[in-house]
Amino acid sequence: MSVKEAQANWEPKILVFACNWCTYAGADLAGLSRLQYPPNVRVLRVPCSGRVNPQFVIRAFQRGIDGVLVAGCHPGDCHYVTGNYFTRRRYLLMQRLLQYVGVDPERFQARWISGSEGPKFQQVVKEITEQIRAMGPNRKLRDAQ
Amino acid sequence: MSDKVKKMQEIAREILEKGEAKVVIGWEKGTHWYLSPPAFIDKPEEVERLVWDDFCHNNLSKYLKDYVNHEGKVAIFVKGCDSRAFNRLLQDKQIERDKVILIGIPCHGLKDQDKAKELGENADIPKAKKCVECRYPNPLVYDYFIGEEKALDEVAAASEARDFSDVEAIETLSPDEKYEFWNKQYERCLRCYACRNVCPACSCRECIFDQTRVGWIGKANNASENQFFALTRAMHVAGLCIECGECERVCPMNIPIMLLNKKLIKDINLLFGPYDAGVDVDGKLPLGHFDKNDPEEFM
Amino acid sequence: MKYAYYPGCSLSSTGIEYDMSTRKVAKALGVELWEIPEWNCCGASSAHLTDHLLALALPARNLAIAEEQGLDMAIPCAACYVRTKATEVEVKSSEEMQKTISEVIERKYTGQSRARALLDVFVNDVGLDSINALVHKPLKGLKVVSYYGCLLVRPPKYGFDDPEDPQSMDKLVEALGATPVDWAFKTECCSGAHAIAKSEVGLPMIEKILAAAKESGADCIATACPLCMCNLDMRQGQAGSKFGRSYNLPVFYFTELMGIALGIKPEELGVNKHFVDASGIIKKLNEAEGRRETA
Amino acid sequence: MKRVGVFICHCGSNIAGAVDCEKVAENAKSFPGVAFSTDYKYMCSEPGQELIKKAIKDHKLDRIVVASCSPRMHEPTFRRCLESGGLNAYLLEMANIREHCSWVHPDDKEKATWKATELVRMAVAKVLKNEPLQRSTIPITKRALVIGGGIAGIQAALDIANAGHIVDIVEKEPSIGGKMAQIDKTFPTLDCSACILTPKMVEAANHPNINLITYSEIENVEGYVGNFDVTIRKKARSVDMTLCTGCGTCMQKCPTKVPSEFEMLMTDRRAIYTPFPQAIPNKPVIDRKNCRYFTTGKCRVCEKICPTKAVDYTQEDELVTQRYGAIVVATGFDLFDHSVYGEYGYGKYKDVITGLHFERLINASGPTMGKIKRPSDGKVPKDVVFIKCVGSRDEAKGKAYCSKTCCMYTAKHATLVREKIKDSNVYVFYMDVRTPGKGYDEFYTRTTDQFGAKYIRGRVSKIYEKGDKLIVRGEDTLLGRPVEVEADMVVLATAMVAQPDAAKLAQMVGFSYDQDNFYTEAHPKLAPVETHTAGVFLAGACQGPKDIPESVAQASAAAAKACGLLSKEEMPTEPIVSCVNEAICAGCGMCVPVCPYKALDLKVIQERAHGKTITRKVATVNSGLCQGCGACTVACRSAALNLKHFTNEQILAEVDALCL
Repeated sequence: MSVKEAQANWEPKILVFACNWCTYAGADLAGLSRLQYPPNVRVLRVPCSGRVNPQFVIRAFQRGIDGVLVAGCHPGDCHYVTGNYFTRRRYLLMQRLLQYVGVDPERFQARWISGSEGPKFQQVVKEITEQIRAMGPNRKLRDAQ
Repeated sequence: MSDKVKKMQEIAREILEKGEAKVVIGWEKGTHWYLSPPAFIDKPEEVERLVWDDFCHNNLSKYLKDYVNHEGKVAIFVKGCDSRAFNRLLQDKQIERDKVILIGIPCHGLKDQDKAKELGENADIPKAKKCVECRYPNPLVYDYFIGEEKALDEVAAASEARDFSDVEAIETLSPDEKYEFWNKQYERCLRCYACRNVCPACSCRECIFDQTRVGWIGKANNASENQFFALTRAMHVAGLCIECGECERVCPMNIPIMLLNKKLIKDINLLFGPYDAGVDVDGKLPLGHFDKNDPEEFM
Repeated sequence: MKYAYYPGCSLSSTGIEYDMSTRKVAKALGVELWEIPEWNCCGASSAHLTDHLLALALPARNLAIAEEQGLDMAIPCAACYVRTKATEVEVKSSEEMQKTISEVIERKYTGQSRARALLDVFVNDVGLDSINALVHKPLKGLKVVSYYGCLLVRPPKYGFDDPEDPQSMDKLVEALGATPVDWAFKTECCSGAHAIAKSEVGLPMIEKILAAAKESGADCIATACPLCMCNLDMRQGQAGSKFGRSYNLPVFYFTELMGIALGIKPEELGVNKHFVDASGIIKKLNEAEGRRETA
Repeated sequence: MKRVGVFICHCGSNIAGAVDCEKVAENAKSFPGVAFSTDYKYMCSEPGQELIKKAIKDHKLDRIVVASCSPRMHEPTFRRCLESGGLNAYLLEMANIREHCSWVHPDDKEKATWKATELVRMAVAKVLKNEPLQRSTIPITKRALVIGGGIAGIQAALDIANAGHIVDIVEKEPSIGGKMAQIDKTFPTLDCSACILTPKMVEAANHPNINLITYSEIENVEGYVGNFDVTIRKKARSVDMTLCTGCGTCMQKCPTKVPSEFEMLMTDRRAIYTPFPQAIPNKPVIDRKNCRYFTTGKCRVCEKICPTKAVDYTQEDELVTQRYGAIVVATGFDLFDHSVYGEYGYGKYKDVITGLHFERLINASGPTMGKIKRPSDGKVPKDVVFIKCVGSRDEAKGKAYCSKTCCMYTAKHATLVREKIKDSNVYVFYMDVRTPGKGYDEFYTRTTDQFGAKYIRGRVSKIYEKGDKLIVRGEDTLLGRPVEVEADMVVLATAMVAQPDAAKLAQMVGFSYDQDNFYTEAHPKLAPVETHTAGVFLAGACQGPKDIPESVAQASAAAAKACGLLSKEEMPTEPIVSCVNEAICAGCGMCVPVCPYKALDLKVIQERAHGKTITRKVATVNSGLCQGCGACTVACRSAALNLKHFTNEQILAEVDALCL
């Protein structure tokens, strides 16, 4: 495959860190309701959004992910009572820090998606995929290949 | 010899003679006139090595970690920033308050070592950047105090308001410009970890950057791995950085590390309310608690 | 103590005695009032019924001038105060609004200069103790009901005092030596402009306030708003005759009562400009003082 | 060498319709560590599971990846399958290629197959780092604690006790009974509150399985489900319970009068007192803040007069620690303080009272012997105004929520006024009338139609005194005009709010509460009496405004949950918990405050370093308390904390595998 061809065939890869109790269930509901969305997202199941270490996010960018979404229960609904409040604090900072070093804001996002919000899951991943497709492959923070 | 230096030596001598502490950590004159490295004095007759001048930059509190398992007390001199560092380590339970004798010394603001080297001894050497921006020139905690209590107010009045203009300058760049700026900085990083070693907010026994077993970071010294290091280090000191600027001073490649730290400080203050690390020992850490009414941007 | 002084339109016409007494009293208390040069109308009700931005921009210009001088604004009129405060609060709460307004008025206003009610300035900045210390002629035996009107302490988020049961004017008249009388109509509506346009609505509202003041046993009413003054003083006869009653209740601006207590001549305060004759009260106060002096 | 088996399920055509399952199975063969890979029509079916078990044996597989539906669906099924195939259940990973793939990408088989392959690759990468985990069990202490001795607490205790378990009721007041004891009649039947409550109080007191611990508060709670160690502060009663016969002589002779809290301060009690005549236990306590002896050092009248010498001024607070298997929290509610409402007079008008005052006024054992007399001058009021939603549904000054019970008790009050004072007029200002519940709307209809209470839809803007009348001014929004009522008495239906110390108790026991300090149930629909903390259950109004029938129903539900727990000897624990690498842990303690379950703590360890024995602090995880959220692992900068089954290494491996 030529370089040009590789570029033409490029498909964005988006990693979703989803908490088991809300967002993962929301993604299941999207499936159950047959809500279609682009096949570019990969859901990585964690118990709680509070489990998502910012280092995982940077690692994903290093390894060539084009976009990362961290998603969990809405504030107040955390299965583990308070986990997502810590997620919120941590990623409010992380988001700003990533933008400060030049990562485009679309590349890293955080959302609250509950177990009943299948349509929201569909809509969010659709939006992110479209945004990232328009931007092209991510080169920032990336390992030299 | 200034009165302050005399007083310093006097207190140090007294402490050593009475056996209140086994060692006194202060500063002494180094190889060059613009260097005042740390001095570790354990004999009363050596107290004359101690100095206090425009170049006593080293934040001494971090050295206390080396004495945790020593018997007896350690005495150290603390400037405003050293005292915040002390509080920080106390907060992280890395040291014990009653094993340390603190000798507070209000700081008038130190001079820029690099400029000093460049301009020569007789020039008018500007203050170090961290000192221009310093808002805590006075030691926050001490057992002995050098100088007049009145000096506290005078020095405090001299401190200037917090300045984030350098951070703001970067914030206004486009994403690509920002990336280019930081990429250039971190391409140079040697990953010597001097910034980490000197940092009073870094108190881990084994840093994740040394954990090759888990493989948090690759061995390759390239911009990608270096930025993983830079961003992770910044997140790890978020809410803990006491703005002593030691990381930046010790960086052999002159990477503006404080620009990352200050960005986080700025955002913490903006998002979660005013907070200065190392001031209130019993207070909650910004990332150690939350408020149900924190800003909501993830809906 | 220095403030940018914003008299507003009423204080140069129907409420002139409010202006006269304010200036005299401020001088006596050592408060410097710097009248905002070329001040403009606060917009009153007309502006905020027309356009929200206009209503915010009008007072913003006055605030901007005060801010250039690094001064807070002292505002006697309750309506001017509320309009100006509204601007200050909105500018403070939204950077975007601050930008928009600064663009409209072509001056910079950042919310630094605060809108302050004159009553608030006297009670909380000058302080009751300092005022009390300067009282020459205590208003001994004078029973006063304090009438704050509907605007001065509302909405609650602007207020410097309790919105349902304000106390500052009561405490002030007490500091002047008078007896504050508690009543339930402190923040009742005086009917505003209804008394002019729809007297069948307005006059009963005025009448209720006057009746309650009379029933409380007060000798007079103290107020902090030129429109309230108009309704309670100028229309007292009209309201009374409509219901076949005569109240004869003098109404004072609180600044006038302060002036009298500080020993300033009533004429210099404009007390002789009232519709309901206040000379009886002045006379009684003088007599009482005469007795005290001879005793 | 690890040997992974990969099993791709077709789920009939559910997966196979959109994903080329054979190709995925084929692709998986090349992934590192994969020793066997196949596909099958229904992996969860009996033959499917047999296929897995056989492959484990034939191919010596030691880890399994099943690519099928959501793990939320069949993870337990396949874990059991692994166990019966001889593998540890936690050596399973699942790739969700149905809900997350075939069902959402039905039209692009190529891309769906690509995605399914990647999901399997992630699962393989993760499973290579899985460790076998062992479920352990914890013993269960067969004793329950009920906090709060109101109707909910009493009911819960009786139900648990009748099931054969020992129950302790801890009540902070000198008597059990709670708010229900103050109420006169109950809606919609108008039967007497005391007549239905007091027998239950007596039953609780006499029950061989129930211990009443009154005048006591919870001091500290440690431990976890099955094993809560609770420290209870028994406040000094100054009366020896074993000697006192409850004769009441002391209460007659005590010279100090104190406004009675039970009577809403409308009459006096003594400094040595029982809150009300039917109190249980019916033995007095000395209110030391007001007692003449304790304040001045002189008096001792009660001591002299007591025939059994039960009065003991030297008693001190006693702390006792007891272990419980389950806790039912039934701490009830408090009433909103209406003094924030300036328009209703900031609480300074004597004849503006609350509904609970009114209950005492109409109660035959109350301060007026059940005759409705207004507090200011004892006159019988003719015109009575009721205002509903005082503090409820008012975000500006009160609470955003509806207090649920006020519509009904106001209707009850209106009926009772009309019944007792024949020539009275009753006006009720309301926003809405909400009467869902058996017989409730019928009751309300009778109040208006039969008893002639006048309901006015609108808010009251002002109350002020005029002579001996209260002028109530408001708006009738149905007529669109102002109304003014000259009233003799105004009764405010004040909101039900959480107890002032509700948050403190929740923090102590370790469960969550909402912005109004009401306790949060684990799930609003499916777990309404559980908390997020295993072994702690909720009953009554501490969870949110409730009337008596609801509180009782919830109490029985909580009791059933507690009994379910106590009926077992031991319970299994989930092994997905955090663990500490003590060699790395610096003991900074940053993990401690982020744990919602108080599972983390610091402990001191000894070790040898440089030829000396030194001590240092390290974090420790209580695996009984840990629920496996992993928040601590992120708070730990040196990664000394790790979450089993979701380790840093596993997640990094997944990320890396995805990016290949």
